[in-house]
Amino acid sequence: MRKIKEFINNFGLPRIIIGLFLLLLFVVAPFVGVKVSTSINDTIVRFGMNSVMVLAMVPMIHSGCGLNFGLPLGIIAGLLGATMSLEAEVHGFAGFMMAIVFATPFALILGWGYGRLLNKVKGGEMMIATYVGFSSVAFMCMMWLLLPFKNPTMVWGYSGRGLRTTISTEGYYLHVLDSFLEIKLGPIVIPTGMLLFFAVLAFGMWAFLHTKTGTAMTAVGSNPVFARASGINIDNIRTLSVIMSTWLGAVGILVYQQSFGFIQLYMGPFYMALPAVSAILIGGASVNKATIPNVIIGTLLFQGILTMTPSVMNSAVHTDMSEVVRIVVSNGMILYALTRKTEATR
Amino acid sequence: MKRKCLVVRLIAIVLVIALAVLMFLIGRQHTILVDDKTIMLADGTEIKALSTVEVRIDKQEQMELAARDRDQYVVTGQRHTITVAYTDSQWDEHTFSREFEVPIGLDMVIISIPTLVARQDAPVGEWLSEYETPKVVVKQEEEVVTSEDTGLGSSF
Amino acid sequence: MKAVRQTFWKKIGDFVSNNMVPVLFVVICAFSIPLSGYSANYLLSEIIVRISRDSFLIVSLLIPIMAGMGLNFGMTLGAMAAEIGLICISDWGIVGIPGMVLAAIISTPISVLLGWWCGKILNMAKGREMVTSYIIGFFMNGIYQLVVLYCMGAIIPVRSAKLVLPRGYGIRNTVNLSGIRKSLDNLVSLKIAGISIPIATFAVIVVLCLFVVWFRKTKLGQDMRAVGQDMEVARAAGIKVEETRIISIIISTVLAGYGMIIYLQNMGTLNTYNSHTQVGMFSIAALLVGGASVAKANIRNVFLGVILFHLMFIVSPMAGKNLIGEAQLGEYFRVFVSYGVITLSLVLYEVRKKREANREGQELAADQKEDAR
Amino acid sequence: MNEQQTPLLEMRNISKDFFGNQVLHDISFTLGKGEILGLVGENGAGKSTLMKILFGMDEIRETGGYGGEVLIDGDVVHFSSSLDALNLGIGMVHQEFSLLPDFTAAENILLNREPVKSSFLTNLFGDRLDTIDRPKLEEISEKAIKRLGVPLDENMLVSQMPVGHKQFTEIARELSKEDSESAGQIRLLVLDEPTAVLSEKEADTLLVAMKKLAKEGISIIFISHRLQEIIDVCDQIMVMRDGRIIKQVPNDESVNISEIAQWMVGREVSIDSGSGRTYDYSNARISLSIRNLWVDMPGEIVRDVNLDVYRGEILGIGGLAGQGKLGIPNGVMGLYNGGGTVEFEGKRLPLNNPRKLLDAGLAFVSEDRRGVGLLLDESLEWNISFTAMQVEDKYLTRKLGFIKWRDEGAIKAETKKYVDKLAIKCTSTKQKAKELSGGNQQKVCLAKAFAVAPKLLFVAEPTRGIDIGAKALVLQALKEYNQQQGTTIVMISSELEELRSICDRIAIVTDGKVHGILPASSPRADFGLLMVGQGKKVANA
Repeated sequence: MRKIKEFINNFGLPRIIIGLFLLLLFVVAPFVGVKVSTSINDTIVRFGMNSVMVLAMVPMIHSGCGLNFGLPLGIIAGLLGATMSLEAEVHGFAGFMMAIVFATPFALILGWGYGRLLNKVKGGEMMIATYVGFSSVAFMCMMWLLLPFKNPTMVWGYSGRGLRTTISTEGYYLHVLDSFLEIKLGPIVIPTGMLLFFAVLAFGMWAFLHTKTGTAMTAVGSNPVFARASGINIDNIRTLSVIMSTWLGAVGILVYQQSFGFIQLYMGPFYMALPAVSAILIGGASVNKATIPNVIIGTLLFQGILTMTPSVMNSAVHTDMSEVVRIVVSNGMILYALTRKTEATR
Repeated sequence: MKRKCLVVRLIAIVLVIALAVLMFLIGRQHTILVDDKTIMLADGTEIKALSTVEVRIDKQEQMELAARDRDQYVVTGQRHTITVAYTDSQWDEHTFSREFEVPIGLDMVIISIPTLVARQDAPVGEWLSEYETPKVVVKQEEEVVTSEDTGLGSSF
Repeated sequence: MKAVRQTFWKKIGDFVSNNMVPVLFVVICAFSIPLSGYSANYLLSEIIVRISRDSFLIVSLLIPIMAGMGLNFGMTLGAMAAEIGLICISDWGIVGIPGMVLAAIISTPISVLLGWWCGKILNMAKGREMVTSYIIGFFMNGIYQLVVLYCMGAIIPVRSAKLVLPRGYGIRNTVNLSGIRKSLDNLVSLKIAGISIPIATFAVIVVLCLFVVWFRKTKLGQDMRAVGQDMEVARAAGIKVEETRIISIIISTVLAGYGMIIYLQNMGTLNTYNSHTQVGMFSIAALLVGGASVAKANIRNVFLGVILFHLMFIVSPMAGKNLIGEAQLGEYFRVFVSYGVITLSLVLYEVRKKREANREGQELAADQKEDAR
Repeated sequence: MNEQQTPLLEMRNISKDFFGNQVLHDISFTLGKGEILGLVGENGAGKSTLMKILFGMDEIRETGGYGGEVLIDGDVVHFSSSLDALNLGIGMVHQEFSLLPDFTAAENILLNREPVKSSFLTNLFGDRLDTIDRPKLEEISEKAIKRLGVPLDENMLVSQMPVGHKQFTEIARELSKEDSESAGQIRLLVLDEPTAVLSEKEADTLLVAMKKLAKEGISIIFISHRLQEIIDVCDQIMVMRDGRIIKQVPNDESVNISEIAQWMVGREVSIDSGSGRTYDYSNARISLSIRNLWVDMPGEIVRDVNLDVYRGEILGIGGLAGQGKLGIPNGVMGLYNGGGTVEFEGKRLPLNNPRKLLDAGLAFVSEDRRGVGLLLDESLEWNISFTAMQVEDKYLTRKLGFIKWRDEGAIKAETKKYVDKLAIKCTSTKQKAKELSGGNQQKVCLAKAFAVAPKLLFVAEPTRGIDIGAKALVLQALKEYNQQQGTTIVMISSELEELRSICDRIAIVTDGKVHGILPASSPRADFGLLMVGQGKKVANA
């Protein structure tokens, strides 16, 4: 009995509820006529699409900057890379790599500035990160109108200037990762390339955390005063973590686009941070601790719920309550993390 | 002290509820249809429509109804006055007013002017009755937009 | 003479750095008003409308700031309560002032309950109240949707076909509030030089402001100010810190609800699923534009904020159009500025807090220098 | 002062232990009406525990109550909370200010006891919607200030006050309590080091105010380390040490400062001071030289420290709490903001940059184990290896030629070594630091410092909060480390005996400055004098 209690305490009640809920959905699914194979397939694809953005949470959590509500900034770097790659008319896998190459300098510069800002506001990072994200999205809205892009697939047809709100990646790098080494198991299609890509990045992150600098980053997040007393330049480590988060955010959105098929500009990136934040929290991370397994489990659970609820609910009660479930689950999880006593000491 | 506090609070709650009820009554909007049609009463008597009649509720605009006409007033509150001016078969002009209360809970009532004219002193129930709108089934799906709005283009 | 001039410039410098946000806005407005080409008369009447529409909502933010809980992003909770009240009166067909009063009465217990819950949660997240209240707003939006989109018409009876979605349950995207539209604004209204002034609405706002001023002088107000400055000292003096903080959030939520009713009676339509999400952001931005900070705000900030923020909001699309032929640009610009202002204020607040903390060290260093001489 | 039949306060045979640790032994004394009792003693002598008993603090009851009796006006009293003490007219002014910066003096004096008038909403929403009666508020606080007889403007904001006025506000608050319904006439005031933060002039004003209050019949217990003040103002002097009353004498001409200081620190008891250490200062070379150091550390302000440390010695830094001894290592190592010059082995080192100091071969074991010393949520391996890894690139292997990869094997081996050497009790080297006991955590901190193999090691309060067995082990480890590695050690401790048992020289810090340095073998009384700011002797051996 005590063991159960301990387990619940360690794992967190909300996580268990969410896990059981997902399990229930999978059990109920066949009875209400939902094809489980399609659901699993969808879950895997959505996992691949979102996992890199969830991974982007890890460095900042490790360095004690809290949850990266400013993910839209990274996404903007990614969008700049994507549009520039399209403008350069590079197609296929090369186009995708080109987008990453173009996005990288923006991610580095924006991340550096963002990191410097967060160093000035230690203790109030999360609120400011949220609004840095929002204002940068709004600022880029103006830029999308003004930047001199010429590629007719991207530019509004009637006025000849300003980018469209959604741009198709078809003919450029649509599914370049998804279809790489694609495996078909009956009804299930596994986007091997995309999963591999995530695996490479996740391995990179794991490896980084095992280096000297990575160790320092974890220590900064665990106890900044200790790290400072051990001669670590906290500000530099934090800035580095923010740059890493921003770059991963940029790559994350590119992975998302190649699978989703569209580049969403303007207000598109606005609320992208919240799902990623709640996914890693569902996976068992806290405001200052996160691991790669947290990323994988969290993304699977969260995306699983997102794919399963609409289909099961629709078939079972003929109502699509998935939106409500999404909002309550994701924000409830964030609230839970923010109000945990042990985590509030930082 | 404690007790006084409790009493005051109870009174306050009662007052607020009373205010709510009052607001419910005086703020209730009703549609009153005024109808000038030949009507068959339950007891079998037939009351003929008036060829022309002038009606007015409260201080709203006067309306002239010909036989088989029907028109509507939108009023607020329960208690109203109806003023009817008609010409009888002797070509004499008559004007009379009646105060009445719309029964609580009804959205739309219909007043049969001929009945009212014929039986000016009859209880309200004889010439005023509930009117139910015929249900027109028009299925037209509406997309619900629940996305968290970003404040773009709002007219705040 | 030179010294006098120097102190004069220093004073100006201090003023600007202490009031960075309002000064910035004055500059933006000064540039874009002529660009927009609007007449003074038009701008004046628009501003009056907006003061009457928004001030009540913004004033509701003052009390949590007083209690040291920062900007109450959870004010959307009150807005949701008000919307539920308004849906009810629209369904029952209660119109005019009685309708507004009834909606307010219905919203009150809901607001109190939500505010209490919100305050409880914020007490569990001391030190990061703002981001928590911000997420609470989102979370509650989900519950609100559950109630309004799935329960209303199904579990909670709604009679009016005009409100319910064709599928038989759930409220439509927009609710027409024609019954109470401008009923307070037009109750007593005055027309001066073609500009109509909603006297009754202003009267309500003045009463609220007087209430806030009076409230500061009550025991509860004094306790809130104490808790806002130092929770531990207040606790040591025997003040119930947690209770006081919860009450401040409850009051804010209830007032936000009333503010929302006034706001919507002016607008005339309710965007069932969007109205509340907007008001939080706009109210907070306006208050900050008025020169308030996370820790300090007063009634003057409210009115200055409404005027400056909305001037910018009104003129920027037109200014954008006239400047580069793109009205859309101006619209994005004003969104950018709203978010930018909040960001800037939050950053300034944190930086100042840090600077305060370092002041003691600077004083010590100064002592040393003097000793060395 | 004047003869009283029944004394206002009498304490009879008070004793108190915290879980077997006896902190008060058989304390008995009386205090008459209008008398000022000066209470003197080192930190940990039991003064504050005694005051807590007198004030009926929850802490005392929660730890098993106390033995003996407290009598007020000759009647035995049992306080079930500090409110009871308040009702009997006992007020206490704590060392730390408990004031709100944006409130006026009057608002602070009557915090949560504001006079109110009921308003139109009172009955509806309860008492808290009473309005505050400002004129009355000012009147009451003015009255309290007048009684104190100090120039304090009741409408001044606390944030704009000089520190002395803040202290007056605190005292006025206690005095004003008799005007509210809940408290009785104030009769006994306990002032815990009220002058510690005051300038001389402010302190004088306060002493005058105290005398004035005493004349009005209020008894005062005055705790201070400034012995001159005690002599100036008190009727009786009581000296405590190790939970006992060492001396209780009426304050007359015969008492002088050095006598009191001697009572405070006690007579020569043990001879193990210096414990056979022979450091030859004739050929000693300066290792670390500190000049004009100031440090901004909350509660431990360092104003102007000049200090030389010789290579290979163990230097002790002692002094009373809050005088600045802890600020020195924290400032030198860059943990708190500071200024001045620090030279190590002839090279000048920058301040506020821990890395540069670590690189130069300095290390620091912080007094704040949980806050600074440990990564509570990480394993022992991490805690012990981290600093060495970051500063000296230890426990790393190279991957691909340029990636510095953590060498888990080396880390584990090193951790194991220290676990054995220092006898750290743990389930495994992977155990989290927060799960260890205080003594073992301290050993981990030492191991962390040893792992970087420093040339000079600062150790602050290494034995604070750990049991006796662990204490001896820790001190032994330090001594051995010094002997075997030749590492210079600077140890900061509030326990003089501890310093005397392992150090070569001991520097005493008072009021943010090094007041004097003596060989560890000097008599205790000499240190006692230095601690209370008397006697000045700088011995560089």
